[in-house]
Amino acid sequence: MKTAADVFTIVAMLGGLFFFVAGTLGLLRFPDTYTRLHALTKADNLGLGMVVVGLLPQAGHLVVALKLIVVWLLVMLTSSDVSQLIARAARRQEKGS
Amino acid sequence: MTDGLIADVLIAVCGLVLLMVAVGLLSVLRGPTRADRMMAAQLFGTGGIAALLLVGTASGVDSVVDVALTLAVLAAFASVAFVKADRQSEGDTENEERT
Amino acid sequence: MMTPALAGQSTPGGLLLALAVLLPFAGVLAGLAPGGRHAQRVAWVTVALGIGIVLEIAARLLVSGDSLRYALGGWAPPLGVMLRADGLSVCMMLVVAVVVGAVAVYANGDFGTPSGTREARAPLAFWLLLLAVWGALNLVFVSGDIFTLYVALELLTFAGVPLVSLDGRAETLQAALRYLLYALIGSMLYLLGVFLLYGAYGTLDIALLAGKIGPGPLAWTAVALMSAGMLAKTALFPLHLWLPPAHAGAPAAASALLSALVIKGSWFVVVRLWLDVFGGMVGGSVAQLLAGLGAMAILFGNVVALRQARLKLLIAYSTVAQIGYLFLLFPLVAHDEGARAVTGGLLQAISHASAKAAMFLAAGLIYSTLGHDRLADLRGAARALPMTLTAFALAGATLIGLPPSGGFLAKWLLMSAALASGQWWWALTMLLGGLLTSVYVFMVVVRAMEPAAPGWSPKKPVPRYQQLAVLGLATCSFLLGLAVLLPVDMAQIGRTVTTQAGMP
Amino acid sequence: MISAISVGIGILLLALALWTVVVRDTFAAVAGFIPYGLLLTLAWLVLRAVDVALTEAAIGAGLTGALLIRAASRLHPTEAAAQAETPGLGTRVVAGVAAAAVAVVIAVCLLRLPDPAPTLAPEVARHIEATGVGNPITAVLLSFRAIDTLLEAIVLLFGVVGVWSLAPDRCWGGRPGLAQAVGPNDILVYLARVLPPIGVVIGIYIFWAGADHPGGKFQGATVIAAMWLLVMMSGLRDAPPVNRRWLRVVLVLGPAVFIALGLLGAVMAGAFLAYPDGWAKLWIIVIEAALLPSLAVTLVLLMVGPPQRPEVSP
Amino acid sequence: MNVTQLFGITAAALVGLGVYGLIVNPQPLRKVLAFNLIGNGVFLACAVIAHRGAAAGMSGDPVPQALLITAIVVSFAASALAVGLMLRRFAQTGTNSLAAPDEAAPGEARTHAEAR
Repeated sequence: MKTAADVFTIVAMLGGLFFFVAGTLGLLRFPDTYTRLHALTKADNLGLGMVVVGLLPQAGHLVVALKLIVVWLLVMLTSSDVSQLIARAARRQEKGS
Repeated sequence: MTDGLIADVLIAVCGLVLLMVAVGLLSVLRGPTRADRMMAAQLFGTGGIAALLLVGTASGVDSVVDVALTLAVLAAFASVAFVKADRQSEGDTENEERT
Repeated sequence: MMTPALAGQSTPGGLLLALAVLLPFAGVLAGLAPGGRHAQRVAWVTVALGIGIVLEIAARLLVSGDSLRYALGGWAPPLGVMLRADGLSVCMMLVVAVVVGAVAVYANGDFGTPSGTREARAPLAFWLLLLAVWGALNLVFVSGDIFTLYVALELLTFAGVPLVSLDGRAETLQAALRYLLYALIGSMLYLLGVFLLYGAYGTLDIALLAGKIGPGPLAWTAVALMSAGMLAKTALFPLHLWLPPAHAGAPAAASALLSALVIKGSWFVVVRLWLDVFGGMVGGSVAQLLAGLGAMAILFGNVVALRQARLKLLIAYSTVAQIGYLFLLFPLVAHDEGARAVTGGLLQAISHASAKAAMFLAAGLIYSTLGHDRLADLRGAARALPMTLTAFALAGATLIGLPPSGGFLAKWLLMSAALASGQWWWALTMLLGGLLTSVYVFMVVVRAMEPAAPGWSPKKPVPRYQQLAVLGLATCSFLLGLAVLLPVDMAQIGRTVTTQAGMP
Repeated sequence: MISAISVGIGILLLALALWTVVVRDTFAAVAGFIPYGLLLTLAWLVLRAVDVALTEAAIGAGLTGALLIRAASRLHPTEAAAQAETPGLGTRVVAGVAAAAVAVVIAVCLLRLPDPAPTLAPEVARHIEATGVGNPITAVLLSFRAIDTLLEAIVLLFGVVGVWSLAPDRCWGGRPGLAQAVGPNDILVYLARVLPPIGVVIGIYIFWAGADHPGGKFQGATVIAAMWLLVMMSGLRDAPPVNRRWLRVVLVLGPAVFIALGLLGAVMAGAFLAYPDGWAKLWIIVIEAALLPSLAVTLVLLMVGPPQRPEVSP
Repeated sequence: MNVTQLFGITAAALVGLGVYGLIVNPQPLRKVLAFNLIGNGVFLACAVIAHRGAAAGMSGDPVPQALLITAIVVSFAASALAVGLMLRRFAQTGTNSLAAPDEAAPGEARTHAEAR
């Protein structure tokens, strides 16, 4: 039982890592602000999600597990909004220049 | 408290996530536009929280989730402050004093 | 040195120390909530009560002949925080109470809420900050814990900086910002020293630290960091750059508080550290260096003061010089005449506090009468404000060190300690400083005595009570030298033994 | 393993610190300061100072970052003039040598701290029972060294008085900060409607957890303050005018209750800031609960600055 | 090298960087930033000291940790006051330099203040 949970954690972690790597690659390789923003928000959120999922079996308490999920939902909610705000700022700066 | 092997895995993953965040930060901070730089807070809002959760869980600090919650809320706030500050310095007339 | 067992117990009347700190702060709260004219009334009640508390503390100290102590929350150090008041603390508290009282009387004229408005910015801020400065200083004097001292210093900074820019002119904002930056860096260096001491000795209590501390790189780094931080806050030469614009630009009542009192807070911390925490550890060349900076300050400050064109700047540079005297005591305490040097240094702080406050307030009255404070054109001031000019002259006599002023007694004690320990050069510096001071005090008085141009009339009538407040303060500073007639040396209460321990 | 991570955190911290010092553009410098604050949170966590990590996450990374970025934007026009004042190579070399010397001395001191380290942890453990709280840091902050906490709340209050004293005279009594006009469809408005309820719950939770677990009033109050500021930034609610009676009362409530209970302690328990036997935890919670709204309001007022718009009299 | 030594060195380096920034950056805002770096270095030093003091089943000495929380909050308030001073001065004069003395040009300053 314990091993199964641990294997699950490791697999999820590797998945999360994959997304973080992808996000960073996107940041490095994509040509403009919008696509970079896209890479960052999408991939890193998934990465965090996988990490959270992977940590769930390691959480000692149900409450801790629930809070972990809340953290993820919160980050999703805010980062989607903030990325929109940043995109608009980028567009305004383009217009301005 | 997580046992040895898993703790090591978590720490290793944390290190790699941090590395990714650091590389991303390098690219973001260089700019060229302000919008790029605003992503710095954003980047840490996700990657930083992941690293935080990993290192906290690995060392058996249950309250790390509370720190992550606080960080999630405040990182969003800081990001909004960034965008707002930028709007104001652009001299958006609608944001100026109304009196 | 007090034994740790004794040091951990409260003495009767110890609660008064907590009250002396909290009453002004409670006054800030009670003034801020209703605001407006109430702030001034609350300040008045607080000043009256506060003076009563300080007098009671002084009485208890004299009766018991030992320092007062109070363990806050009933927790003895090292876990808890101890308030302690020895002779030095109580003398400083007394002079602060007197100056705050006089400034409160004076400020009635300058910082009344104008009729027709419920609340105005500058008056509200002034009355709250007056109490804030007072509470913070009392805390500096009675804190027996080096971290609580840090908080006290920050309180003092937060109360002092807005006083500089109270009239909102751009140049005062710049001066306030500069002052703030110096003060913040100063406290940060101090804080690092606090942490190092805790890391090395595991306590923050001054008495316990004194018992544990020993020479070594950690302690030396800590004393260097803490002293450097405090020197920046006290504006000792060459870290004085922020002071003249800040003290000269503020409104007169605020200048008086800043120049007379606020800088004494960080100076007092240096005295506490060197005499009570680091005891015999520091001395010799480091003390010579500190006093050397003081001597430079005396010469530089006085010379620059001579070249000023504006009265308030002249007084501010005179503060730069007078700060120098305060640091001459350090190389002298380690000798047989150590107790005398400590009393002398304390007396210098006290007489400078009262004299400088009187001078700045007098300058404020001259300013509002003439409409300016250009030194070249002071004529008529003496005719219009005889009492004020007398006050200025008396305060000047104190700064010069003429008998029977407090300044005379202070300098006499310091000089005799210097000569007794063979360090004649400090005595020479003091004589030279007094000479230079007398030149500019004389210059101001003579110019003000010139008759006014025909047909000239005062820009603004000055109420009598303001003049009386200034004169009273100046008279206090001038007669302070009579303290020599007192049967006991109050400054040494609760600390004679400590000074002995400071000997090499 | 953990020390390998620490090396990474340390290097990244120093790299970001270097960035904020050397980069030309102030906006870019502050942009580096925010991830720097988040990274410090990680450092506190690795050093097992969870309460400090919470404080850093809330104040260091969040509020300070937002404060500085606003200032950087507004002061942008002064940038060019400041560049001209940049000191020459000579000064920079001297500064570098001085900074290096300071760093070396401090490093040597920190490496030569005595072993075993002196600590008050056993003292705290011995007496924590009497305070009724489970979190040793809360016990220190509200019982053993309660005076520091009281004075700190007063420092913040002085900060507000200081900031308010910077108002232009004609604006006295009016509202702080600039008016925020944001279109009703702006995504910011949406965020400002959704996030604050969640954030306030989190803030209160962190405050509540503080008695027995890491957390407490400062951290909770900061989260709540940030949410209020978010609502202001979105233009949903304006900042309150500084002459409002309720605002003043909330502002002084916390310290006033603290002092009042402290004095009551002097009567009932024999010392100022002492708590009567068996009542310690209740008193501590009452004090913290009174401080929470005061600190939140204080932090908001420090962030929004002095009143800048005269009140429009009805 | 263990965690406390590592962060001890980091703390010292942060203070050094802050001192350097404080001297070479003429802008007041950058000086406030540098002040924050020095502050963080000092706080990190304190956290190291707290970490070394782990005893009695606690993961660190709670006393320095409590002091740290106080100091962090105080230094935030200090930054806020500094920023307030800078912004007010900028609104009045359009400058933010510490070096140049302010010109007394009330008329001009007033119009600028009005415009803000």
